[in-house]
Amino acid sequence: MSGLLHAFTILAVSAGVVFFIAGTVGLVRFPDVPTRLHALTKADNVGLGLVVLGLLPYTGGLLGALKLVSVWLLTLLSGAIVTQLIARAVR
Amino acid sequence: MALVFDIGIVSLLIAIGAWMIMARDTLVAVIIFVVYGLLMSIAWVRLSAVDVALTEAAIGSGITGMLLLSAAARLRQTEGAGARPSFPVCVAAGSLCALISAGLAGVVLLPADVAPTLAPLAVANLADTGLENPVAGVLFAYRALDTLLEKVVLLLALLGVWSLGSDRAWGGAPALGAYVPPNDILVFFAQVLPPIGIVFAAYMTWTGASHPGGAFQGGTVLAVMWLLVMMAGVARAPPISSTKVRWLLVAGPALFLAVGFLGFVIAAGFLAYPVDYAKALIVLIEIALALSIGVTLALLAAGPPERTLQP
Amino acid sequence: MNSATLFGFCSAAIVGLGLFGLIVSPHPLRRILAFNLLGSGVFLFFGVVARRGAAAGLGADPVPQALVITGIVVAFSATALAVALVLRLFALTDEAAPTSEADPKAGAEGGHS
Amino acid sequence: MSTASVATTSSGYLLVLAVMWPVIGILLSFVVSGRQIERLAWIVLPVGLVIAGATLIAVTQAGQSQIYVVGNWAPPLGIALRADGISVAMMMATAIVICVTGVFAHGEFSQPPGGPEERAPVVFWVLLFAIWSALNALVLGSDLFNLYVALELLTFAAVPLVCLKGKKETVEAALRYMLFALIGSVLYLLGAAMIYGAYGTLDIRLLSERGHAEPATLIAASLMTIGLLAKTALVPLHLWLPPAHAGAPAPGSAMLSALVVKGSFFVIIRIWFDAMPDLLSFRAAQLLGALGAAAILLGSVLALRQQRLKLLIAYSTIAQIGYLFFVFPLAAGLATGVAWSGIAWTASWLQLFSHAFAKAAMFMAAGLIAEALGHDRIAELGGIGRKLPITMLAFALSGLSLVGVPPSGGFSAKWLLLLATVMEGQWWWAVVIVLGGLLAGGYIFMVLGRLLASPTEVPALQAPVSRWRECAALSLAICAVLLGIWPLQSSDFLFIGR
Amino acid sequence: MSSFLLVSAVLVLASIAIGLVRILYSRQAADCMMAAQLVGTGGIAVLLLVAVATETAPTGDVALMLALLAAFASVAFVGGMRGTGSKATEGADK
Repeated sequence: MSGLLHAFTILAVSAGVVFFIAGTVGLVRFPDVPTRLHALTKADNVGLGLVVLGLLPYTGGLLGALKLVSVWLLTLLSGAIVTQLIARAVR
Repeated sequence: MALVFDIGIVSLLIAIGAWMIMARDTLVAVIIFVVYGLLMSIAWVRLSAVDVALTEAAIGSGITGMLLLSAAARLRQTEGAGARPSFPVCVAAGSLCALISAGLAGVVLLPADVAPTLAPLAVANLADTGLENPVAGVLFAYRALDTLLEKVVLLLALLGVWSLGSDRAWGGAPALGAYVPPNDILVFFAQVLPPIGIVFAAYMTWTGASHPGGAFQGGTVLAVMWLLVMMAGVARAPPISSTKVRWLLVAGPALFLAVGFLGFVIAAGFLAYPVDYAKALIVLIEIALALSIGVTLALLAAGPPERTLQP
Repeated sequence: MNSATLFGFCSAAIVGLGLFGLIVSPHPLRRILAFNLLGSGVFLFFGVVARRGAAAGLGADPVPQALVITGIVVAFSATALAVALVLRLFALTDEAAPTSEADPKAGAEGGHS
Repeated sequence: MSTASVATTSSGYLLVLAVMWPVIGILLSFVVSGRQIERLAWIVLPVGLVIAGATLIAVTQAGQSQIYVVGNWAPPLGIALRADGISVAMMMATAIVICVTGVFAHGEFSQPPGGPEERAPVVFWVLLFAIWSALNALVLGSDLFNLYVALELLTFAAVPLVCLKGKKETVEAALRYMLFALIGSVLYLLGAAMIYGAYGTLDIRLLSERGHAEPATLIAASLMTIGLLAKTALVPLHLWLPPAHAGAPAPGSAMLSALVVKGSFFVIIRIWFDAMPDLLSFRAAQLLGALGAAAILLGSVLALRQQRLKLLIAYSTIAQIGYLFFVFPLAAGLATGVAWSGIAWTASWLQLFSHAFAKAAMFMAAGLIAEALGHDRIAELGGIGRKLPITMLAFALSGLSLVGVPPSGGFSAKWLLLLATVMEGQWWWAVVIVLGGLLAGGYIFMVLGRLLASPTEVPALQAPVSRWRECAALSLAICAVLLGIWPLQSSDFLFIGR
Repeated sequence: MSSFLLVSAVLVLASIAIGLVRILYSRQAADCMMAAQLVGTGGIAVLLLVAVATETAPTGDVALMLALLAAFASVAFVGGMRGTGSKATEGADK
């Protein structure tokens, strides 16, 4: 069981890290602000989600897990808002 | 591996700090400051100071960042005011600062054989305060006088900010958010986030007695939520002459002071707590302080009164 | 080299940077920014002291931590007051400039001496 | 760890009251409406004066320091307040200056009856309470971080006072003052962090037992001192002072010049004489003395060249602060019991108090003159002294004390300082003291000459000057003179607690 | 396990650093605001990874605080930019 959980964590976190790196690549390569915004926020939010998912077994209790999930949800919300705000400000 | 991580974060902090000082555009420098604050709270976690990490996240990058960002945006036109000193002056200043840094690094390298600490003493006395978070114990019991005086400092700073309004605007409201055209996304955000924030602030204040957190962090979250509501134009900034605002401002420090004087009667003296009720009293003080801190910080960030209100 | 020493060097560098910024920055807002950087370097130094004082089952000495929390709040109030001063200064400079419309309050304020 | 060594003494509660009583005034000021604040002041001021007097009596009668261990948590974990001889002397001088300033400000910062709350009166009275509380906390504090909070309280009370008039120049001066003060407190804090890292305590008493002269301690003490010098405006960190002190309203200038700069000076004394007495080497003491000497000469020469009365007085403050720093080379032997050090010690405190009274009186007199004339250009003061004899008398008496003409507190102070230089064999300070006196004579008599001149037409008064306010200024000037004829034996209490 | 998590944290940190360098070359303030967003999201991930890896005190609250306030700076930024746009109306009393 523990081995399975470990494998799950490694898989999820690695995938998360890959998304973060992808987001950065997008930031470096894309030509203008809106496209860079796309690359950044989407990839990073998925990355964070995967990291959170991978760390869930280590939170030690329901409350900790709940906190972790709400961290992700809050980041999603603020990410969406900020993307909209910046995109409008640039336009 | 942990050391590699620390080296990474330290070099990022230094690089960002240098970039902040060198950046041409003030607005950019301020945004970098926000980034710096975010990284700094990770550094505090690495130093096992979670209470400080929370404070840094809330005040250091959150509300200070907002304050400086709006100021930088308002001062965009004044950008070339004053010239950088000439190159030789910069070099001289640079060498002086490098010397100070080197001296400080030397002090870091010369630690005592056994680093002095008050941690055992703080933990040993914690039972008398009824608290489980030693940092809260220091803030609200051992060094309560500092905390109380610091509340007065906050109030004075607010009065100082208010005093910078014009004579005519005294008693009016800060202009924050008064001229914002409606923006549906911002309004949506300012309606969704504050309930979550208020719950979190209450949790922070409540949990502070036993876990990292407390009135400072909770109060700052409250302040940020209120500022968000004001900036989105959902609610107006209140006039500074409002009786409700004034009472909220002093409620925390006044309760703190009252409990302090009560200590003369029911405990061993000023700012001492009776052992049985210590925790209850401290939590009560923290709740009142969180409210007062929230209002004070928000009004500090909102700036001096600019709009005179029609009676 | 342990991580506390590493952060100690970091605080030394940041203090130097902050001081440098305070001396050479032309714009008052940048000086306030540099002051905040300097302050955070000093707080970090407290953090290093706290970390080295880890004992009694705590990861860090709680006393310097509490001092830093107090310090951060005081630094914020200082920043707020200084920013308000800068904004007021530039507002008054704008008023003094002949192009902008004059504000009637300017005359009313000379009463006290 | 020795935790049982300090305990609250019988009159210790007075120390808590001294710090917290003005705080109660601040909190109440926020919730009562404008007109009530001044009434509040009429309660806060006399009671505060009584508290200061009671503390003075308690300490002198006990013949030893009074201590209050806050919350019954003994240092190093907790904070103690401690009142020794110099603390109570400072407290008393502060109380007198603040109360007289309150009387003086009565006419200037009153709410008009019936109208809405006004900005300047509300802000002024709260700042007055805050300065008082901060100064009491500074002189009673015996914990380096507690002193930091008190220093910040003082800064936050002083800065808005500078720009209370709201003019552009005063806002500029306030901003400059603020930046200097902020750098000062950050450096101080850095030093405090180093001290805690080295000794695990911030309590001054414990530090004097544990501390030893080592490089890290010296760096820490130097950083703290540089920070505090910036707040005290010792040359070369004086640039902020003249515009700030000259720009504030007269009662504000009186408090800033008489009291606020002394607060940070007091902390310097605490560091070098109380916290780390072995650290004060001959070289360090000479360096501080040399900076003081430079301040005396530079400040006096610049004062001579001023065209505006308030600026002249502000530059004179820079010079007079310089004398205070002679305490380091001349009283350095205090801890080891060198007899002559005691003379210099008494002289320095005498200088501090007589300057506090004289400078407050002088700023008040200058404020009245500026109000009466509508300006304070020295060249156009001609003959105003004949219209305002009491104000002129206040100015003259305080001026004599600054110059050091007998009988006055300033004379006793400078005379004793000269005596100490001779006894210590450090004659070079004597040259500066005499030269500083001559220069002070120059700028004071320059102004007095203008005030007394009999021009063909005496300038008309722009505004009536209240007799009460003139008497307030005069009373402080008389205090400065009285210090000179006070028997010196009674100044033994300055040594209580050391 | 802990070293794997730490390696991941270092990688995320590195990607943040590269993103910051990219923004260094941009002159637009909006790009910098994106940097704040990048560090916000990435920083939270780093924080969670490191906390679990080194078994330090529960840091979920710090992550929550960062997540809660992450957008605040951007709001201030956008609000500030707009505020300057409508500067003309600012002097008028309401």
